[in-house]
Amino acid sequence: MIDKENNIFDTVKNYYNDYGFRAKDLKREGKKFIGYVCSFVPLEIITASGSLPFRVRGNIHEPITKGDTLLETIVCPYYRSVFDLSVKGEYDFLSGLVIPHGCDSMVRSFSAWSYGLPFSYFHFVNIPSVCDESSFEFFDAELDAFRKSLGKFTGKAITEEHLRQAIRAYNENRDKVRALYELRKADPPLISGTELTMTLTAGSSLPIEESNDLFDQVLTEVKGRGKSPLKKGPRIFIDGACLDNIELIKLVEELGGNVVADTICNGARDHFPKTDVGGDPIHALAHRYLDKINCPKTYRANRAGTFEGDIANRFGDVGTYAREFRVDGAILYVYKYCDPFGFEVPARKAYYQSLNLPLLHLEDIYSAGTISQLRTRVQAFLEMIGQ
Amino acid sequence: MAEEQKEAKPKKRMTATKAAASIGPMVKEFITGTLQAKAEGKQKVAYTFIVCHHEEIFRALDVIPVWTENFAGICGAKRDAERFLQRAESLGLSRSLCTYALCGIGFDQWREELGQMPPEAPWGGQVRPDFMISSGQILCDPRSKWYQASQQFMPDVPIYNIDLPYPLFQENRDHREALGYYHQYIVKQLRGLVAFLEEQTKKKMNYDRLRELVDLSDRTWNLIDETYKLRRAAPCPMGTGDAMNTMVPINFMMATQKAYDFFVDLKKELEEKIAKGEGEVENEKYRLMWGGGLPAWYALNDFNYFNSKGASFPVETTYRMVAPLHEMDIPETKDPIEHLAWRWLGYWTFWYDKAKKRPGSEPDVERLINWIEEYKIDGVVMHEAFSCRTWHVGLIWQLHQLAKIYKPIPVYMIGKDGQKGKVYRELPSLILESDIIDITSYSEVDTRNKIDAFVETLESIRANRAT
Amino acid sequence: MTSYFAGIDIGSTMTKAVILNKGGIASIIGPTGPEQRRLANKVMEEALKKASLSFPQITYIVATGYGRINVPFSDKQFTEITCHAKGIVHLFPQARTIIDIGGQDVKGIKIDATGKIIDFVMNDKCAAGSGRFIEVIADTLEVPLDQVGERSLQSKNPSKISNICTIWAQQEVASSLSEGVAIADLLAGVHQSLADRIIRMVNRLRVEDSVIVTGGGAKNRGLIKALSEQLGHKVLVPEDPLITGALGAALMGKEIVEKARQNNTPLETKERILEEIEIL
Amino acid sequence: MSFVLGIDIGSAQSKGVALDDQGPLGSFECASGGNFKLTAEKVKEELFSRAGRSADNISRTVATGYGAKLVIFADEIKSDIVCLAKGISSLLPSVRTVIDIGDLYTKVLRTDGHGSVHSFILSGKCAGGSGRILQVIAKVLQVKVDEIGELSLKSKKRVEFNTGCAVFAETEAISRLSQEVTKEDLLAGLHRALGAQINNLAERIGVEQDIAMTGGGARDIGLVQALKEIRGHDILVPPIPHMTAALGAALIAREGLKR
Ligand SMILES: Nc1ncnc2c1ncn2[C@@H]1O[C@H](COP(=O)(O)OP(=O)(O)O)[C@@H](O)[C@H]1O
Ligand SMILES: Nc1ncnc2c1ncn2[C@@H]1O[C@H](COP(=O)(O)OP(=O)(O)O)[C@@H](O)[C@H]1O
Ligand code: SF4
Ligand code: SF4
Ligand code: SF4
Repeated sequence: MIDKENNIFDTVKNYYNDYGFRAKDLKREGKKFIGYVCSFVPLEIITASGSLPFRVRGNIHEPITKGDTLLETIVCPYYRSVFDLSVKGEYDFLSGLVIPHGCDSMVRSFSAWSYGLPFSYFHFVNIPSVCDESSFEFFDAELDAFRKSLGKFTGKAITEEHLRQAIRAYNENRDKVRALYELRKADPPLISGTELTMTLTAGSSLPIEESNDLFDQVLTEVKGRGKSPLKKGPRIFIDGACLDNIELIKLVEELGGNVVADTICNGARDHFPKTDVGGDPIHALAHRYLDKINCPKTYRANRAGTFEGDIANRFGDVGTYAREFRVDGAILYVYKYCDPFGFEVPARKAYYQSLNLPLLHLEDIYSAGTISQLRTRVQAFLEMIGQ
Repeated sequence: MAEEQKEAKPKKRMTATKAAASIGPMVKEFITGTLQAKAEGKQKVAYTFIVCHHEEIFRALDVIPVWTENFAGICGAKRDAERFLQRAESLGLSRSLCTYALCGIGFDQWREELGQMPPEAPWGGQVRPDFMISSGQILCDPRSKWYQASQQFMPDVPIYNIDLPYPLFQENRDHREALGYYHQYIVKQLRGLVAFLEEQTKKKMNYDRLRELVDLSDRTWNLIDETYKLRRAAPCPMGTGDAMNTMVPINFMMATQKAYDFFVDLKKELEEKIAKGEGEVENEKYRLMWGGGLPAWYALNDFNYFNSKGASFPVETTYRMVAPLHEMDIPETKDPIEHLAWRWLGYWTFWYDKAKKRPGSEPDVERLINWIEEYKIDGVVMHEAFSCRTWHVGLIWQLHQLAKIYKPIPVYMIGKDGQKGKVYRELPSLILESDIIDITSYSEVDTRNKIDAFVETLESIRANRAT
Repeated sequence: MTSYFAGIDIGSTMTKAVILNKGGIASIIGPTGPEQRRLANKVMEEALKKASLSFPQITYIVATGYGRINVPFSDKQFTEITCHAKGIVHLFPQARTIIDIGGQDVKGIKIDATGKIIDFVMNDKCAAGSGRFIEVIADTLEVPLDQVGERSLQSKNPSKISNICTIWAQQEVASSLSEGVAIADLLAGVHQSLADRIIRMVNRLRVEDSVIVTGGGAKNRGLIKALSEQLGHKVLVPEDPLITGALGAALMGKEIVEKARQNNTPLETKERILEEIEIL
Repeated sequence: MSFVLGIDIGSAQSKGVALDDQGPLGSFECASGGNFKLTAEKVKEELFSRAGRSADNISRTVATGYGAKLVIFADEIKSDIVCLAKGISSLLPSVRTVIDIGDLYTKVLRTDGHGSVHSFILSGKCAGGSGRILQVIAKVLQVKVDEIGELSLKSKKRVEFNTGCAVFAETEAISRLSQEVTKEDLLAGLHRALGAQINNLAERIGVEQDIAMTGGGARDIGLVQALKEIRGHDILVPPIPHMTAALGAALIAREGLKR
């Protein structure tokens, strides 16, 4: 397990590079892992079922080959990579897979997943696109159906008590992530963006207790640091979707920028919102996942009646983080073919302008092959901020 | 990466049926109609999307729907979408996103900037709406993001976003278990829509009128189904090329007497043609199915090219947005809203039970298989439009499944007489790649080469079978 | 002591060097090849010769361009975007939009009233949207690169190039040529096609006057014509568009030195030795 | 005695095959150049003068390939897909999947061994995944295109190479060379990347054994080897792989004669 003698970041790196090795070990011990994509799958329910959630991820260094035989190339490149790795057998240790309605790429490929992969359990969680009262009723029912279906699969009914326990464990995890982010407020930040994203990614391959343990150790290690691993430089914010590899962040930091905050799916978007305790746990989960996760997928009506007011409501989290983490510039990183984020680019651009925050918009595919193209853009952007 | 540039204006397409030929003027009429209504200001005009199956609600409240996908399609068919697409691109929207939406947003931005219609706007242009009804359903992300993006340029125009989900097909899950809460949700969403429209129009919903309209479109659904089934005849009297016209009443005119009458006429026309043995193609050699994908609107002439090679298209999965109501088990209800919600769910889950019975199948595949048999299909043609995931992701997989079911696995079909028969079939397929309205993605030479090769393939299979 | 600043721009096609002192400019241009490191040495040597200076006299050296990391003796590297902007603003203080057309990259840069970059765009890696497109076609038509612009201006009836892919377009042009289409018409068509691609890209910046086109592509009058026609803006071109990146690099160096002197901070520079490098 | 002619006007190479009742009479190939009409004449003339026959006696000509429409003397034009299937079934009847690497296009087709096609796919309008890139790189390395196969097999340490744009492959190669990568390793990297791209295309219609490679690209043993490694089993290559479509065209011409 975690080797205390070593620097904890070696362990993190291991988990990151050999993603899933711990899950394979645990599987040998008889544990069941349920894979998932996107931030919308309630992990608490999976954990409460006695199985362990595992975030399946892509690999930008691996060319997409087999996946293309079953899935069109007009799908989100990140998602294609995840699919490709899966059909290549990378995640064969999983017992099941849960896919939510995060975007069209997910919905439309559900059949290809469920027929193309050897898992014995598949489940699709529908997520409302609007957030009114009836949406919550619906989502409660949908989550309840998920709970029942998973319970049937594991052969053990999921009780409210199980759910409460899981909610506690995940809230704890989110507190720790918050604490890690706090360490980025120093200038230069005490923890680099690369380290942080690697840690969070590692965490998403572990059972929640182990993830909590790992984050604790990272916290201790970093707090004990005399000095930052980074030099002072422009403080960069990453705004975007499913960014589960460190290459972009690493690139920014190599070129002298410091990544200090984000909205990415395996960053703040997913890890900041907590679940309310007390009350009906399913309802609390429905509330957390539908309302508290700020994803472009969910439509929130323009109550202000003006464009400026609307973007302030929709993207307010960006402004808050930008102030909190004293950001100098932002990178809006969107994948080609990503509809939910793609349509927001003009509005987000306008929002950054209203904050007076320089913005670099990158449209990318999920491949190591584009790094050299990104390099020039990122370097020029950092030079632009530094003018 | 490669792209092709704008081409000359398309030649007018020859249709096989009179009915299809009458569509052009009809569309023009209702586009100019929306402009006129706006000018008169008596009726409210609303941006909205097709395939939401609740136009009865608009019509009952005298709201005029402006189908934004339709307008984008017209720009595409006139080969005049590029300038609007470029405008959208210059706002920061990627070309990889739904080009209907890009065209619409580009147009809206331009119109709002000018305070009047952009120069030489197709058919007078798209009217500024009083409000917009988008639909965040399980169907298409762009439809819940598009109007939000347009609102940047007209923030005073309110949006009502309505969720219309349906349970996704899952092999080992009985969708019926979920129908209850889906239905409840949809009903509440539709009631929300009614409330929103009442507020906007300052009118009260007349539920008797609504019920009549729902009844009218129910009858139209059945009539369309009957009419389209006539295309099973050999030679096939009307092909997909024409159906890309006759989709207009199905998608833009439901709940009107005009749509109903249109299909009465079309049905008569088809019956006459069948009686005379007239086909879409003079000498029908191959029967193809348009097995998926929205058409390339600027290249509808490709259907005629297929025709010129003796290939007809008796059936298409695209835009056949109705299913026979009597084959669905829709619970009886007096409440038209409840009925709409059931009809919605019935439509989307129509193939679920059948699909469950065939190993390896899935609703979309099941529909292909059934229609291949019913319409005696020799080959499947699909179009992968790069910018729309909704209708174009999953096609390759469907063909894979189809190939599996049709080749190594014998297919058991229940014949008319109730006898089980074993069929082996090999079914060639062709995937065309371009876009719905972005002509830069299209190459006529390339497409026609592919069509040639495909028809030669059909020919060689037939020759082989003969020996 | 007089200060001299050098800028060196290793582009995908051309390598350029500029030496600067009190407004005086010495510049030199050579082709880029596999031996980038040696080339950097060579153009530097020649630029020094031209400026009648010895290497140690150079106060600061900045490298830019696609091969900027292959300049062993540079004190600092900046991207072409920063350097082109710097160079152009120096020459045209009124510049608001810059279009740099290089062999591999085309960039659009937006400048504010104070001369600062506020936004930029770059093309994706497809030769169809770059200067290379013209080179390939010129090669096929056997027209020297420095004549393509003039020749295309003679066209009255530009032909439509329907293929975008450079390779396919090359084939198309070859076929059209054999069918007797005039070279001028083909060239004009190719320029329109490239201009179209470039404009689609820079439109994202909301083009504003004054528009400056620079880089090797700016030497091509046919392309400039197509650009300004399609853009609907008047377009200005620097006298020597190839060297604006290198000039900007030298200016960046000058700024760095001045700032260091002001703040009394030490300057980090490399040893001024032109190494002998052997490659292949 | 009657002869038939199959003629394949590719964007790079033009090829012709003549058959008489007994079998092959001869073949000829030359660069296509810009003028396909003239080239087609030339192929015909040369082919027959070398075989010592008169071209006047041709009973039927079938043309195929990129420039097929410009073969004015052809009796029939057929797509290269069908010609390839026909050709391969006479050469290697066990083949079920043909991967043809031409100059501008890569084509993959599934056949039944009797010349019938089941399905096919063509690479897109970006020449990035076609045979042209081989020429481009050969030029940069200053070797003949015929040599790159052998060279690539000598590689000890394959580099990562990004295909992508066929034109910029040149720049990429140049910068690799300046990083002191050897020709051999560079070619091996190129072949691997191109092979993977081609394999992807093939997988989109499904691959069934046996597999054959044809077209100019199949003359490149480095590329063939790369594809073998990627697929993990053998790949057949007919003796003159780029003649396959022309042969198929000739066979189709002969069938047309019988009818
Ligand atoms: N004399 C000329 N006339 C026309 N075009 C030219 C001329 N010289 C260079 N070019 C164009 O400029 C491009 C190279 O520009 P350059 O700015 O040097 O690029 P890079 O910085 O990538 O080396 C060539 O691709 C060519 O299209
Ligand atoms: N010996 C060889 N090794 C590698 N590639 C070759 C060889 N000979 C030809 N080629 C490649 O094959 C292509 C031509 O193939 P061919 O099938 O004749 O194409 P087309 O029919 O489209 O002209 C050229 O692009 C060339 O790069
Ligand atoms: S990046 Fe966008 S398209 Fe891709 S999976 Fe996430 S939401 Fe979907
Ligand atoms: S279904 Fe496709 S074409 Fe229609 S709006 Fe959605 S993405 Fe666009
Ligand atoms: S389309 Fe042509 S020019 Fe563009 S990337 Fe592909 S090969 Fe290169």
